[in-house]
Amino acid sequence: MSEAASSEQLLLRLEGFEGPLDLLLELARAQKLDLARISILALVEQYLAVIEGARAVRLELAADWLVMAAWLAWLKSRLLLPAGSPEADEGERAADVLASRLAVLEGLRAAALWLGARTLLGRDVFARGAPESFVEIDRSRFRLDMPSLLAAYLGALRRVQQAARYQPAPLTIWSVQDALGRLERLLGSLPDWVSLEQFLPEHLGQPEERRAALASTLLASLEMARDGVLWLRQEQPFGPVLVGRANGGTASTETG
Amino acid sequence: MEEEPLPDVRPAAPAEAEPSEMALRLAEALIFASAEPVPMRALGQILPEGEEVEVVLAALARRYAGRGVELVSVAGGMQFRTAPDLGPSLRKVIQQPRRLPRVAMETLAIIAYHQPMTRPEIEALRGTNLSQETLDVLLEAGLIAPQGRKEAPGRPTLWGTTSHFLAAFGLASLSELPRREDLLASPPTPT
Amino acid sequence: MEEEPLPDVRPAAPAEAEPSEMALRLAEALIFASAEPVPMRALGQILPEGEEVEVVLAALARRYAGRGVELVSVAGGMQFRTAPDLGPSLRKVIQQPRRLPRVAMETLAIIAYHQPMTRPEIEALRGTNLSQETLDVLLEAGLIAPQGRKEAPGRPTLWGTTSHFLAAFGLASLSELPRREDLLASPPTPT
Repeated sequence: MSEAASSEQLLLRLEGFEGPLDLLLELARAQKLDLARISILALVEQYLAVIEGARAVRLELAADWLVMAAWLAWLKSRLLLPAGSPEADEGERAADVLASRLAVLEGLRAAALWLGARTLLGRDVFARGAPESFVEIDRSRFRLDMPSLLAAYLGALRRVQQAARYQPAPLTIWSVQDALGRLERLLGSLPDWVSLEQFLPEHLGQPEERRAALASTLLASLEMARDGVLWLRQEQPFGPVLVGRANGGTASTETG
Repeated sequence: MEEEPLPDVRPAAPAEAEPSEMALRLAEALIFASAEPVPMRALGQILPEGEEVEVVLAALARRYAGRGVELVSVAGGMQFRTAPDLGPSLRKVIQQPRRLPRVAMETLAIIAYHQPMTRPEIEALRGTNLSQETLDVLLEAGLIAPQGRKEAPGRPTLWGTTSHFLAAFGLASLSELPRREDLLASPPTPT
Repeated sequence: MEEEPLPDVRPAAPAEAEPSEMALRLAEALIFASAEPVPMRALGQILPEGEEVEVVLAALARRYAGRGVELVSVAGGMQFRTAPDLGPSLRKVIQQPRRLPRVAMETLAIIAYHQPMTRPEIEALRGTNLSQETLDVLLEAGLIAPQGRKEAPGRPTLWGTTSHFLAAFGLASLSELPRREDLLASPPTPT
């Protein structure tokens, strides 16, 4: 078979090759030589011939084919130089690199063949088709540990505390009823006109509590004034409200 | 080393013809490798000419009798199955404990610290309703149990933790629970 | 039914003891039940106290020698498989996975020998692009898997073979892969 003819055949099968190295490997094998002793120059020329042929028939070639062709053309130019020049040495080294890359690939191809020739599970031998599982998943239990118990307890306490903080602080409310009682009790010992504030209970802490008690006492005094138990007097707007005993002192007799 | 030392134990089936070793091996391999039970018809197709499917299966079943794996006839055909008596030894139970829901954990903690207590007392402490579901989860897990009834109107059930609760949390006794004061060592100071 | 009929055959055996029938059955059942190789450790866990895994396995392998199903040591564990000589008959009736194309086989070989390696490294070795299809075929077959990322710019994924790769090709470990030099020593003779 002539070299041209074999190139023709390769051209027809070009699409079947896995990239330029694959083709080079095939060409090298066609030389029927140990890969260590193949003629890189011959290989290069064959490759370039195939690419030329592909171009001639306008075969779409992927970029890596053309990149390899360009590199091989460069390599060829170096290999054709008389030995001894730096450029020629460069070419020799590049040829060695190419040869060793092909050798590695050849080794891997042999490994792939070796693997393919193994007794293959699913092709030559078969494993159990209906495996049985003895594994049971038990999800009935709970993961319990002290930290989460305590964290939950603290969480609950804190939440309850927080809820409590939103409630208005329990005020000591001096109700109108309380004020009525106190007014009636103190009215008997009243010497003369006395400021309404004198009737406020002792031990009032918060200012709000004091204001609330003042309001209750005022309401109580207004009620008692309406009933005629006492008189109220105010000299000027926002001035002190003065309380005086009504004539007759019925208040003390009424409350008994 | 002795190999199959007792030919007299394995009674050579008398009248019935012994199937060929190849037929036996093929049936064995096919039933082994099939994902589904192997119908008689499929066995007939693969067995060498002149082999009776029933005879081959009977011989195969005899081979596996008493072994760790048995040949059984199920709907649709023949199948190998693990000998039933080995199930318990081979069973591997994988515990995948769940997390106790937060509400349940809170309720459990409250009961642990304040037991015995009634459901309304739990609700008062948590400041919210206690769902029956939560109570059921704790009951089913064996973490709480009724501990008598409160001498109060309606005689509500008193709840307390169980000894399983102690075991689950690695406590020797309830007194090993950290003291409340220690838990609240630095209370959020209300300003 | 005779159970352990001959005390003189079984116990008392000196150094290399015959395993108990129960140990044999348990190992047989566990390996038989699994579609994957069963690790030695798993076997050790289910065997009765005092039984040597190796001894049990040796006895089990002897029992199955020459049968339709065989005991093999593969991918670091034990597996029952149909006898290789039955493959052609079984292939006709048992569904098989798709054959791997040549590119996939070569890529698999590259990964097997050079793992862990990145996709660009595979491509550099082959001198051409690696199609996504090829990678997908190997991934779907469970033969390769990502094995972390390379500490390099872009942190590319590193690929390696799986334990299923070992099982599929009947290898006990990666060290059973032949050296490539040995493979090339006798090159495929061109006719």
